[in-house]
Amino acid sequence: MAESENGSDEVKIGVYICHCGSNIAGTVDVEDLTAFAQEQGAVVVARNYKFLCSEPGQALIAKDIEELGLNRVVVAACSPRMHEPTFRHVCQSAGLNPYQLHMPNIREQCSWVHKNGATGKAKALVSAAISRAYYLEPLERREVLVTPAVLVVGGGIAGIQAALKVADAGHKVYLVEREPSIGGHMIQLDKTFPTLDCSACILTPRMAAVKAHPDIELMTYSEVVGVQGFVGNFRVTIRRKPRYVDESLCTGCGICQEKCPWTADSEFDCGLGQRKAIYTPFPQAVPNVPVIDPEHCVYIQKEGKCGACLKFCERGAIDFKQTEETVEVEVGAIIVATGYDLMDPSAISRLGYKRFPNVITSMEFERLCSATGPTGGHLVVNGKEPKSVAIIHCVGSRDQKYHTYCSRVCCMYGLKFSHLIKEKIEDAQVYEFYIDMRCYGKGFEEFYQRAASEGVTFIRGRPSQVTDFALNEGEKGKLVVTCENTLVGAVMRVPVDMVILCPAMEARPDAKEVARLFNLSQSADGFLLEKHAKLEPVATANDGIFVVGCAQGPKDIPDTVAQALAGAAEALALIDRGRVELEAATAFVNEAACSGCKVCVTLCPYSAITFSETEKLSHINEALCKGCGVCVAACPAGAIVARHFTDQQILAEVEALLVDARPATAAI
Amino acid sequence: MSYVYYPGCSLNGTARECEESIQAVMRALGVKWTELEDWNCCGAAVATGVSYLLSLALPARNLALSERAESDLVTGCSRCYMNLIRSQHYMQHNANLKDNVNAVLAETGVQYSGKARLRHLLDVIINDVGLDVVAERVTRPLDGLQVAAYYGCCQGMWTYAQFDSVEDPTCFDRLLATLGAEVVHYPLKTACCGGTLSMSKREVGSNLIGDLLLAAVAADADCIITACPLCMFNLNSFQNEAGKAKGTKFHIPVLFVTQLMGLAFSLPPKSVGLHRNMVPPDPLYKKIAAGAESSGEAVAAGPK
Amino acid sequence: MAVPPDNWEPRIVGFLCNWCAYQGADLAGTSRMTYAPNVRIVRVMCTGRIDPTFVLKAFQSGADGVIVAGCHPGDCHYTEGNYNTMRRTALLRRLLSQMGIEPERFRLEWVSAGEGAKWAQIADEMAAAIKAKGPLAWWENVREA
Amino acid sequence: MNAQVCLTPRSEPVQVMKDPLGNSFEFCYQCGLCTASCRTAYAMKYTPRQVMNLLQLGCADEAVASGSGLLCTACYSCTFRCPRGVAVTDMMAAIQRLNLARNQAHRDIRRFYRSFMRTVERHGRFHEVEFLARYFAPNPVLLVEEIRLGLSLLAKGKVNLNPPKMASRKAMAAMFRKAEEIEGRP
Repeated sequence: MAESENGSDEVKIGVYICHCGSNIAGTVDVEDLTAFAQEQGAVVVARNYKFLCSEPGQALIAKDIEELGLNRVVVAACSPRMHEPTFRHVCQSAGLNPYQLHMPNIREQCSWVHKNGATGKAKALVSAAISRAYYLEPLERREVLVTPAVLVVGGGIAGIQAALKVADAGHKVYLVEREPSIGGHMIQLDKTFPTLDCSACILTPRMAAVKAHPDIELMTYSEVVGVQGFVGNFRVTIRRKPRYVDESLCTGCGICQEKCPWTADSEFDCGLGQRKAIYTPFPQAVPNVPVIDPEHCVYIQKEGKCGACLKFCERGAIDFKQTEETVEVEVGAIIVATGYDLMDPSAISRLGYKRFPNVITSMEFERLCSATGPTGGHLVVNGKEPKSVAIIHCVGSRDQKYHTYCSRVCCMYGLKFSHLIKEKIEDAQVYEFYIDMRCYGKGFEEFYQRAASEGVTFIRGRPSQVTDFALNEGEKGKLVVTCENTLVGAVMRVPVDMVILCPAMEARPDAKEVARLFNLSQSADGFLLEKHAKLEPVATANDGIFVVGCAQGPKDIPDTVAQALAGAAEALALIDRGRVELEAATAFVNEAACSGCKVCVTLCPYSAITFSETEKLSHINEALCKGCGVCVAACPAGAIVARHFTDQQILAEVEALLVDARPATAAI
Repeated sequence: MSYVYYPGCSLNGTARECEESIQAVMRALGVKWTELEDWNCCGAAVATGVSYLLSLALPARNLALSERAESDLVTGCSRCYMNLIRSQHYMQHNANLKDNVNAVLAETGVQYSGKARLRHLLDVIINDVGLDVVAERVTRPLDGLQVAAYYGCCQGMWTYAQFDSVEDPTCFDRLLATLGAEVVHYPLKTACCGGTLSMSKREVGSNLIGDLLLAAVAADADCIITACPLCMFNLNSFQNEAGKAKGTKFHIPVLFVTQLMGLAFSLPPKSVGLHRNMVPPDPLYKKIAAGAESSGEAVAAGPK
Repeated sequence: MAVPPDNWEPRIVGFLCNWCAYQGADLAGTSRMTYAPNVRIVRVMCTGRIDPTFVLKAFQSGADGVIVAGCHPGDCHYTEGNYNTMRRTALLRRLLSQMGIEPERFRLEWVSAGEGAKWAQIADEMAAAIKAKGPLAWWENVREA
Repeated sequence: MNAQVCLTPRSEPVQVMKDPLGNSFEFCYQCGLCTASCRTAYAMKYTPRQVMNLLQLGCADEAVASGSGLLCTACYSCTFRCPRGVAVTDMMAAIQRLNLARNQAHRDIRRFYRSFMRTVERHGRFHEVEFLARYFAPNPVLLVEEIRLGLSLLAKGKVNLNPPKMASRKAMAAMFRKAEEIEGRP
């Protein structure tokens, strides 16, 4: 190979091939690969080692850099998304610019996915990496200050816990919640498994703490509509919907709700109860300030008719002139805790939801059980106390027609329901229709035993239908659940008074918009994707943005809280460091070649390119550039250069990737 | 829209009343079609028990013929429809299978390409002709007639998947309501009638048929309406056996959907084959006449 | 067309964006899905970075097929880089056909970070399709045309 | 314990059970939704779920011999509802096919299938009279059971005495032969 760019110092490449135990070496012939690498031009040394990411492995590379004067390093190992930071650090510590490293991926994209032909492919990948490495250039990373504030999106248990923890560390937190009150799904629950704590009793103190915390700015009835900037320096736009109630004047006395003559179904009670057109969703709402629902408020609908709330509010807090507001805040980190939804089981019509009034969802059951619920905690359906109840697990979960995954909480809350029913109606028969009882957590198996000892009947089988067709007198006037009792191998018909469905927890319908807004990925099931399933459970592909709680996947309260606190720790680590390194792989304009056509200016999604009318040249603001390279590919003059992804580097990589191809025909 | 009509074997024999009523009603609705030339048996419920390949090739031959005719292939038999669409579906998803089927078809000089468009009779009536046109043609609304709409199983699972909900189809209800009939809540509307088990495993078949009849009686239905000739045959022919299985006696008329449409269109009962029904539908005539009378009075009283 | 030797295996170059498709390919690995080893991946930050000359260079260097894979429309990490790719691809396709490179040899695909199985399927399909076509011999196609 | 139900897991050739679309019994997690959706399962020796399990265990012979497949009406409820996408109906058909091919079913039932297919092979279409003649001839007891139904059908003009006239009926037999040649029964 020829001399390097500046012609002064010779290119010296070191190639390191990782066995990754048997993960790579079991499929790829690492000795053969090493010999192959050794033969390539400019390669000074090629070695293989059992675990390059281990301390001795790292030392091996560092030693070679120092002793052999390597100025390029190729590490053929796992995905660069895994260990690029590790080996960049090795280079840096040995005095080599970290951008002089290239990592061909011979594990995730080679040894793990191919049975035959892995060695041949690895050779191509290594050859390409060597060629690319030849043209690599040192880059300088810049540092910027981090804004010491955190945005938490979503005010359920995850958002509340994360906000409190960050604020307790003395940092500013903006907590944004779409609904009129924080509390999320957890505040709707009656009891929590397996300890049977009253959900509201353990949550409301936390909600009050959020309200009282001097470092938390709570914005309910608000939504994030825009996110700009980058890790450490996000600028977030929040839309605040009009409450028509002045938060600073309202004392939460409740007279408006008492006097309002208009009602609507209560969302909080899953439509089982009613609320007024001016309402707080539930008595312990935080903030304890009502909102006016414009769809049901006659004053708004019919321009000025009614106005009962206006008349009775002594503080004059009702303000129909309020309009939507937009506020902007600056934060260094963002914690996304947007939660989940329960699947609507009417999609599985054979289970009778919405066809029979005594088929209800688990959340509806929670509200029926709750002392603050529509029946004051009395278990009544169709005006009667049910004497027999069927609890159907896995509704829409573990079913490839709906959701392939297990929702993780239904087994346990199903058991909790059994216990609660037995507690309220002593002689009630309770049937749990399950496929597998998954009681894996602390105290879970013990709770299972307890329910069994209370006389709950367990039937292993997925019911095919809930019907009102009676085959005999005993079934008349009942709902009949049919299933195969798979342990007996016989079809069973179980007549009951009430059926509780345990619907899948699913990603919210707007999860896609949330992903787009925060520039996150979704996994195949629709939930937001974490950076690494095991080691980066709350970080995301977008630095500085963390996802916690059920927005990432179904989980119970303890797991949600653990994630929330992990998210807080991540955010705090970022903020407390105070500085963040920026991507060095940005683009710049080679002014001599720029023709001033301005194509790049309109293409840049970050408005990082400006055009100087005086010079007739484009300029790239490197603080704003994120290195996507769209302008580079579009520039008709080839005047823009993408650092670390230059044309020269990529073309060299492509050519060497096909090192084993028959020589390109000279026919043309 | 041009159609070729595939009657299927049973409509030539045991389900002759279905065929007569289909032809009469479609004529009344102004639908023109020609019979698929040289059609063959789809394999019914039997071919799968003998040869997997034949169970796909037999229906595929009819699909291939319809491709040659460049028309939508319409069938009024649910089992035929199911076999046809199953064959189409499998060949679409497995090229190797399609090659094998075509190798078999080559023996009769046709090839299946994948272009065939298969339609169910109900789909044509509801979505092509339209319920508004059906409503216009109704001259004797079936006021006061309580009917159990029996969708049947293979229809529920395959047919309705094409133009209605699989688990909770409603197209039948809508059509019958258009005729003025009152559709009762019939919880077994998509339960299987047992198919050929009524012949090959009598005690099981009778039990299944018994449940269906029991549910219709419990729902106070005057008759059961079906769109499948095999269901029609089973529910009509084995009421005695079903009664024995359930410890009761059944005598409930079971009509093919186009027979009931014929009544609402004031077509002569014979023209829609009602004289051939194993359970004579006479009680229905009285009920319809009574309904017409009372509504006639209301009309007469109206303008004054 | 030249008859390929019995052991001939197509060489396919895949240009994958860092945020979706590359992660999807990684996921296929972590999930230990097995697929044809013919696709060799070049990582770019965004498919929007892919200059048509990269694709031409790949064919010129002996590739029998090229896949470009990025985030699904609307999901681009850089907002709309993949839309640029889409537009550019339309032109590129025309250019390729003029050069006698059959359309099956170039594919544009959307693979999200969660779609490991989809990536494996695409790689398999592409390998099978190119195997069926045989080695690229564009010069022959051009002459015939 | 009855020796018949002492099963030994072994890997029998179950390739024939595999669904052509790849939705095979391996995916089954034994939830029983197929059985619960099946109207004839109550009469089967092994319910559809148990059949899937037998196939998983490599005890296909037991599933085939049980005759459970003969009770499947091919209503497809199980297949459509299966949360794992298993083509249960096709697998029930496969054990039905094997059962008939191995002559394990009652001879009347075997004759029922054979008579039907033979009639279709000869005429291209079903012909009731010929079918009934083939089906009833060897066992007149059956005929006695069905005579009442037969007569009333006849009276209502619902039995077509003339054989169907299908133009390419000769080619149908060739089709049957070709199918057998390709798949090699069963």
